[in-house]
Amino acid sequence: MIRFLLRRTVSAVVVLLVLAVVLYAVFYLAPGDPAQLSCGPKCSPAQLVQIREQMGLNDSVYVQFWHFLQGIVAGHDYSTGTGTEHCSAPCFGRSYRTGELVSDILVAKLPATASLALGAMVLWLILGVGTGVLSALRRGRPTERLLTGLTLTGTATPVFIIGILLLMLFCSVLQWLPYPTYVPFTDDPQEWAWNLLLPWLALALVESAKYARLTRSSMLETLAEDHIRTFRAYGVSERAIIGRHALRAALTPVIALSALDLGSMFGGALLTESLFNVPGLGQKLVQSVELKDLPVVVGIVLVMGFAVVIANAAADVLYALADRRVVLA
Amino acid sequence: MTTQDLTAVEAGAVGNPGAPAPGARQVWRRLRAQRAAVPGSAVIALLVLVALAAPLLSAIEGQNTTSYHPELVDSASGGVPIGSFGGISGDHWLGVEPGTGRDMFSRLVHGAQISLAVALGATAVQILVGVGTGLAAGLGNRFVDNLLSRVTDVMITMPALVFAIALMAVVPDGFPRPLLLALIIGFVAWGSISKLVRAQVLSLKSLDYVAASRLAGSGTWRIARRELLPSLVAPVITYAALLIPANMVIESGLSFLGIGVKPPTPSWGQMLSSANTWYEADPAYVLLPAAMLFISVLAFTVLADGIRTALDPRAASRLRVGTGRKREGAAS
Amino acid sequence: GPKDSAAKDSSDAKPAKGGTLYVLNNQAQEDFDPARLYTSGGGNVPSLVYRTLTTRTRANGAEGSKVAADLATNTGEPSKDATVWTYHLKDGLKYEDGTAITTADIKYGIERSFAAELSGGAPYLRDWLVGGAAYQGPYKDTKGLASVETPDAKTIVFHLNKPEGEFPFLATQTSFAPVPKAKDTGTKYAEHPVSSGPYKVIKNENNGEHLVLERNPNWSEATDDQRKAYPDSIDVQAGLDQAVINQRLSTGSGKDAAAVTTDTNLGPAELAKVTGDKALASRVGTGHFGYTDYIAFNPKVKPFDNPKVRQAIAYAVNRTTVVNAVGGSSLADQATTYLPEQASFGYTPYDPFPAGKTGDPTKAKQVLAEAGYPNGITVSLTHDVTKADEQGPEVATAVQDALKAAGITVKLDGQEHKAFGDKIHNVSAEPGFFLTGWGADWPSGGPFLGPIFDGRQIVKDGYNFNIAQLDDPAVNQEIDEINKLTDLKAAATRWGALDKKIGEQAVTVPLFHPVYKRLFGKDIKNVVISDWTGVLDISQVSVK
Amino acid sequence: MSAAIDSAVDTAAPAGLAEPLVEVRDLVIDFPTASGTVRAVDGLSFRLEAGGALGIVGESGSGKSATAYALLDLHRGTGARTAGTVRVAGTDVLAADDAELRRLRGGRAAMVFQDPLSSLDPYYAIGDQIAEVYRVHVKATRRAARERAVQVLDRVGIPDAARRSRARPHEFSGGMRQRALIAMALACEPRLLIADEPTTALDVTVQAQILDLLHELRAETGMGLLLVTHDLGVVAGSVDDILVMRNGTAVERGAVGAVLDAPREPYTRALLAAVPQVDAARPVALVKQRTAPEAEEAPPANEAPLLEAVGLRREFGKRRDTVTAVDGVSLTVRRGETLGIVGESGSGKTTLGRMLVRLLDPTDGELRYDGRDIGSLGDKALRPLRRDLQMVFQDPVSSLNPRRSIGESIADPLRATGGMSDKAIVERVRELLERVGLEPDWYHRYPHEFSGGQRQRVGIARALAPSPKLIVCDEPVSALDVTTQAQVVALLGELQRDLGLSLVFIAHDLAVVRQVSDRVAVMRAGKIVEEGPADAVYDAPQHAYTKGLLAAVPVLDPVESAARRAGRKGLTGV
Ligand SMILES: Nc1ncnc2c1ncn2[C@@H]1O[C@H](COP(=O)(O)OP(=O)(O)OP(=O)(O)O)[C@@H](O)[C@H]1O
Ligand SMILES: Nc1ncnc2c1ncn2[C@@H]1O[C@H](COP(=O)(O)OP(=O)(O)OP(=O)(O)O)[C@@H](O)[C@H]1O
Ligand SMILES: [Mg+2]
Ligand SMILES: [Mg+2]
Repeated sequence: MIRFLLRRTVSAVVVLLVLAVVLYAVFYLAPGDPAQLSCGPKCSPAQLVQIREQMGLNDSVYVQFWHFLQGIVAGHDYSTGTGTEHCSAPCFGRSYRTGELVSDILVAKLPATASLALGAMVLWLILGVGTGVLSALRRGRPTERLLTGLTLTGTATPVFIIGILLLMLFCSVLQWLPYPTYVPFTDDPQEWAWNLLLPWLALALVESAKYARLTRSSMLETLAEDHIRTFRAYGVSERAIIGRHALRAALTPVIALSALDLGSMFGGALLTESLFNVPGLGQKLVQSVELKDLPVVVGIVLVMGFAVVIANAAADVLYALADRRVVLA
Repeated sequence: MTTQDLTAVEAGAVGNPGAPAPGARQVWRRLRAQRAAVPGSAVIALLVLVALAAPLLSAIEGQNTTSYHPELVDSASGGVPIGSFGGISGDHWLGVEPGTGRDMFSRLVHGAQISLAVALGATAVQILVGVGTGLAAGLGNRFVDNLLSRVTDVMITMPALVFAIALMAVVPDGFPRPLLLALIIGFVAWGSISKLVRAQVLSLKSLDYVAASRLAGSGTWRIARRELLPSLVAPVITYAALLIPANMVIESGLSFLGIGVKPPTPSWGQMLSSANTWYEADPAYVLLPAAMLFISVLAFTVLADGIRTALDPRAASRLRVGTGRKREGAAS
Repeated sequence: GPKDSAAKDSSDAKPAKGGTLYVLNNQAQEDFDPARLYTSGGGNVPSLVYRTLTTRTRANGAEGSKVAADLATNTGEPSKDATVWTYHLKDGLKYEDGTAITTADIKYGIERSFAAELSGGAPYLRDWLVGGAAYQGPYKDTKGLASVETPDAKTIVFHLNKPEGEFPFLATQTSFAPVPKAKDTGTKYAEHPVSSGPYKVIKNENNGEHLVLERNPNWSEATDDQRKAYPDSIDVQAGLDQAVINQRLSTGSGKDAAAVTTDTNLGPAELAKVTGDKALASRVGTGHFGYTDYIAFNPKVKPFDNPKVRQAIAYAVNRTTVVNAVGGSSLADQATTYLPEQASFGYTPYDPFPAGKTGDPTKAKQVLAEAGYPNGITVSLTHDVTKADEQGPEVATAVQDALKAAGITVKLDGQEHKAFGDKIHNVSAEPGFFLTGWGADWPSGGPFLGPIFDGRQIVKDGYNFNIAQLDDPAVNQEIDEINKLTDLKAAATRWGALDKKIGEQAVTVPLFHPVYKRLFGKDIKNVVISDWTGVLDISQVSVK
Repeated sequence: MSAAIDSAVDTAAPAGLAEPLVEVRDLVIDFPTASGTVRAVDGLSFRLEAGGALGIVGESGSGKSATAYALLDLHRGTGARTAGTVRVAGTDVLAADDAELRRLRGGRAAMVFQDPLSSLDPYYAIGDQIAEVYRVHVKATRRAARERAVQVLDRVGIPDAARRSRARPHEFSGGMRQRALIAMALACEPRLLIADEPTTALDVTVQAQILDLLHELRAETGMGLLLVTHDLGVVAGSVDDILVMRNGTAVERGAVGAVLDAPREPYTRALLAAVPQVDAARPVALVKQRTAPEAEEAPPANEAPLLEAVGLRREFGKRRDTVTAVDGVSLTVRRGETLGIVGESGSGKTTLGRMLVRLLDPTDGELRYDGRDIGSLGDKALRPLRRDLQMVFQDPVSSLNPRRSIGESIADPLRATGGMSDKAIVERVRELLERVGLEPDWYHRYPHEFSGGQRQRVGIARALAPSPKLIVCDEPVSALDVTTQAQVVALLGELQRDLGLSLVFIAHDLAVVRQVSDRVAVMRAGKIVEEGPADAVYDAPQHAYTKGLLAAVPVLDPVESAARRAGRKGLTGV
């Protein structure tokens, strides 16, 4: 286990480093002058020179990249003019445009993204596993065909279409819900949930289809296995077989997959965030890419990469915990 | 199975490598036997036809995608189309776009071109890159395998949309957009197919017939070509069939975020993104591209599902009691 | 002239003190440091916290485009040639902590705006003050800027390197706000700036995404005749989607009844709804901010070096489709002049290439033939890819469609927002034919025509705004002459004449002036919309 | 202990004592498939008296399992169609409703399946699984059920049952798993135990233990036994009556001694004849034929061996997880001789075989071919040698590429060496096909069009194609049924005689190895424990392990079988 974690850590660091290099290279190649971004449009050439100096843009790419890595590992001190400000260890630098510390941006945007991802996951697990079990139970009957059709439709619908339709239905036609605005949990838990309901639903409807199919197919697979035959041959009822044996087997991949999905949801729900105006990492990323705000982009993508790498490891651990036969390697 | 393979398994693409290959005719027969695959294919055929004949269809209607019709919209009210359901009329079969008054029918049928071309192009790139790297990783030595697997991990790890957005921002503007989209989507989303191919290669590699081929004196390349590639066709096709609708969704997602094809080229995602605020004032503007996209993606998904079932040897023999002898551990 | 700014109160009741005003915004107040703020006239929210030497007059319409004294006793005392400007502070001016405001603090605030750490503010001080170009700010250069003198705590004198009759306009910007040196925390100052205005900052979360302001007890109405400060507190929530803002304002339930927005227009889709609803329509404020969107040419690029080609395009443009592309006639007025249609800018109506409301392709074809292109031409139009942008794809395609009828085939060259800006403002990369727009930093012809058409302002190695790269000695000289005038009315007339003169050269094709249509909540009283900002002034609003 | 079991069991006895435990009349089972209906069982009738033991034997696909499943109507709900009457312990199985059927299943009649690993739920502790089944039939608390589970596990000989009952199936060895399944069957004291090939997946020694256990339990509890197997040796010592099946019908039935001694039907006779006998010396025919042409020039003992391994080792895995599959094996293969290698599952036979043809790199040790060290040659350097060393694989399914015609597969080695025209290659392949007893025109057929035995012939033809000097046969017949097995063994002998090949013949089946080998090596845990001329090893084994192995081999004679069982008691009782 320790060895596994160690190896995972090393490979995670490698993956993240590769990611950082790639992003850095990509954006270094991109047209646009960060100093200009920082200074604003009506900036004089003399001022630009000063700002370039201040931002360290006169160093070579390698030096800049090295400083960037140093910041992540050891933190960085910035001059505030009147003194210095310490940006503690995982320091991704500061936004070219607003001068904010990227870490502050990340901390500020994470709650919204986390709220979106976690809530959606709960919902999609309930919906997905429920549908999957039901359609496995009712296999061969009209219910199953209906559910299969529904999940197929779910997988085929882009999240922004579901999103727009939900908005149309609940906010415009029925007017049951306000047009969603993110309210932090700490401000008002009820409003938080109420406003996130639609984005959760949109994500959950799309994702749950995948889970329903996974649950159903792994249940059916399990039901065709020899050990199920054993329990049938010993008079165990079909309900108990499905509830105890088939579901148990089906949950393993479901749990592992949801860990993965949760990971990529951390910043991956770009469309949902921008459609429902959830001020999370994804939305910030899209904005920052447009503005070529390199430190923010790299910061967010690294955090996302980190989340996914953690999720990958978590999925493997969960898998191994759920299924003792799996050896971690 | 590790979690890495989950997606492939979930996609149902991991078949039994030792199983006999169903012939093309057999697959077609099995495909036809499926309830949804036939209408799915029909819709796709129709879609392809519409895409190919888009200029002709617009010409029949007597409109084009770019002409503004200021007289058909109410300028003082934000440019909402005059008339019911988005201004449907004999001249404009599906109404006009708010603000500009451009013809919706023309834009929708031309949008099909983009959707299809990008999705298919991207899939081709994904297959090429994915199969290439997957084979290399599966057959290469430890170092090659480790390197490629790490790279693949990164590719799988990062949500495709994020990567695509970042890349789109960097490419010079002169590049033809649909081609660029196909390339970028192709290059960011080949990870899973590569993993699938690698896993397949690894499991095929342990089969006795590959050992036999080695004994026959075949080199790595010969083994890859003769023994492995033919067995990879079925899972790769199955997976590719799933990739097409996924790519369609990515393309529309990029266009939705405003970084897809450039105006005035019409694309469904782009139309949806402009229509996003119009759902109260002009629902038709939202519903038409949404419906087109939805139906196309659904049709491809249904077909992919059908192909998967048709190619899956397990599906052919669902009722099995589990007989026959095999010595436990014989294959260890 | 502009149609009347519809600034009617939603009720007749007298405004009263108390309550909380909610501001629902799209853009966060990311720059809140007075040194980094660029906004014309000091901005809506910042001017509640920062008082400046002068400020804009808080009045409806054209009256609101004048300068008024703020911290200073008057709008400034110029020397004869307008190169030295002297200000005296009013009595009894205090910060939120009760300490007195001195001219040294104003000087320090100005010096801060030169620091590289606090970049982002307007460039005028740097250009105008003697020694400004070389000054590096108080953190690097503690000696200070000699051209700003403070002979005593109540007097401040500015020495300019050229005559600037419009200095009082400049003095409205937040770089003229006092910053007590002892309280300066550099880049962190924006988190808690020391207020000199009617409100102090209680909360500044996520870099201006959520601001809470409360009444500053040390501000006195007696020293400030511009700000009304009716509400007890102001809560600014930013980062909201524009559709959300409009929907919340139109529903107006709960706290939203006392809400306004300072940055979000009604979108076209929402307008369609509002026009059909009387009650809602009465809660829409219409404003005009001095802004012009136009087609720009780089006459160094073929075939735009040929004035006839530019003229043909001017004839061919269909301003109706262009206006529709940005939301229709309620959100934009067709423009044929470069200067906005407001007296303060010196608006003088003219149309050198009359083509009616929908363009004149026949005339355009004819001019094009005269230019030597009887069979039409193919050109490429550069624009911003950001959707629903005034320089965005919608406008570009409208232009493309209109020019087609005149035999001009337009290829669209969409650029990412940032790349677009970088490209058009770079002399060596500047495309020949593109969309752009300009808004003045204060309502006068000077900042409208100067940066754009002054040949000496062509920047070769930085951001260039003289896009037409026009370097006409006659124009340059006239600009200098007008800048010397301290009689702003006289200046305005001459700016108008200059505009017409430049317009005839067809280096731009004006398209439209945007119009602001903004909803406000049911409980909002005392709505004031000036022609300076075009938006409802939250320093005047009452919620009781 | 039996008192406790009694009290727990459902004692509703059928009214008439005369009623048999199992009565099957005119059983017909059809499987509808895509390519038409398969009739697996066709009008089968038989009965089994209470406490009796019936063996059902027959070759693969004869309908044995289908019949066994019908006794508990496990076909219900799978789409298979059953007709006829099946009465088990007083229940009309095919007509019973679901609830009644559930009471029968596991309660009065329990089943033990072939593959012990996949027959248990991998996610739950074994004790819990047994307890679960127990609670379906007996009203008991969770705790009582767990105690019962421990009790039956103890009964089937799981050491430290209380602790081991908390283990999951993968922590058990194959034999223990099979014991656990039998324990599950015992939990509710059924009156009938149906065992479908309960030992096929196990090694001979473990097989003997399981069969002994079943025997004991029968004697102790008086339950009836229905034993389904393809192995005549297994039935010989375990049942009273025997039913021989073929194509879904009964070919012959009777007392086990009678049928095995004097089979009436030709099919039964053929079946019996094909069974290799471990205690019979190598069939004279085979020996003679092979040695005859070479007798004069009999290889001198000091002639340099064709292949020689010295201290061959192979490890798998890294660091702590290292498995030493082959642990210092030294052996020689002379020209024209057959070396048999026997050993139980996991003893390292395959690993050794693959190293001999250099499909695997040895971790350590030397391998000399024709005096030349080939143990450390790289892939490229090996290529010219490849044609001399060939292999026939165990699994006829996975050893042929399903996507290539068999002709192409056989032609592979010929093409790889190059230098032959296409026409010559095809000609040679046709020749080879004929040589191994297949139609030359089947060149273009695909593997799935062949039976197991035919595929194995294709595999042999492929190995022969490059005219090798040595062929390693890794369990070439263990996937085949006895009749086919005999044919393939005969073919190999014939080829060796004709072509003067050297063979290394690997198998776990002692009898088969004896039939073909000149010399035999016995492997255990990666080492060779005993080696020598075949007859010497079999008739006078020196090593205790070899002795145990030989004692565990089932024999066809019921009397002899009983004697051996008694003998084993002494051997394993330690
Ligand atoms: N689910 C099924 N679908 C179609 N055919 C089947 C099915 N199960 C069994 N069969 C066919 O029925 C016949 C009898 O099968 P059965 O499993 O009873 O054979 P068996 O005697 O047990 O063979 P083995 O020794 O290989 O276990 C075979 O031809 C088999 O192919
Ligand atoms: N590729 C491998 N990786 C790890 N362990 C292996 C590998 N191949 C074989 N082993 C292990 O080596 C040991 C010997 O395996 P091998 O296959 O040689 O046995 P065998 O005697 O052929 O058994 P069987 O009769 O079951 O075929 C076993 O414990 C097996 O688990
Ligand atoms: Mg069977
Ligand atoms: Mg083996």
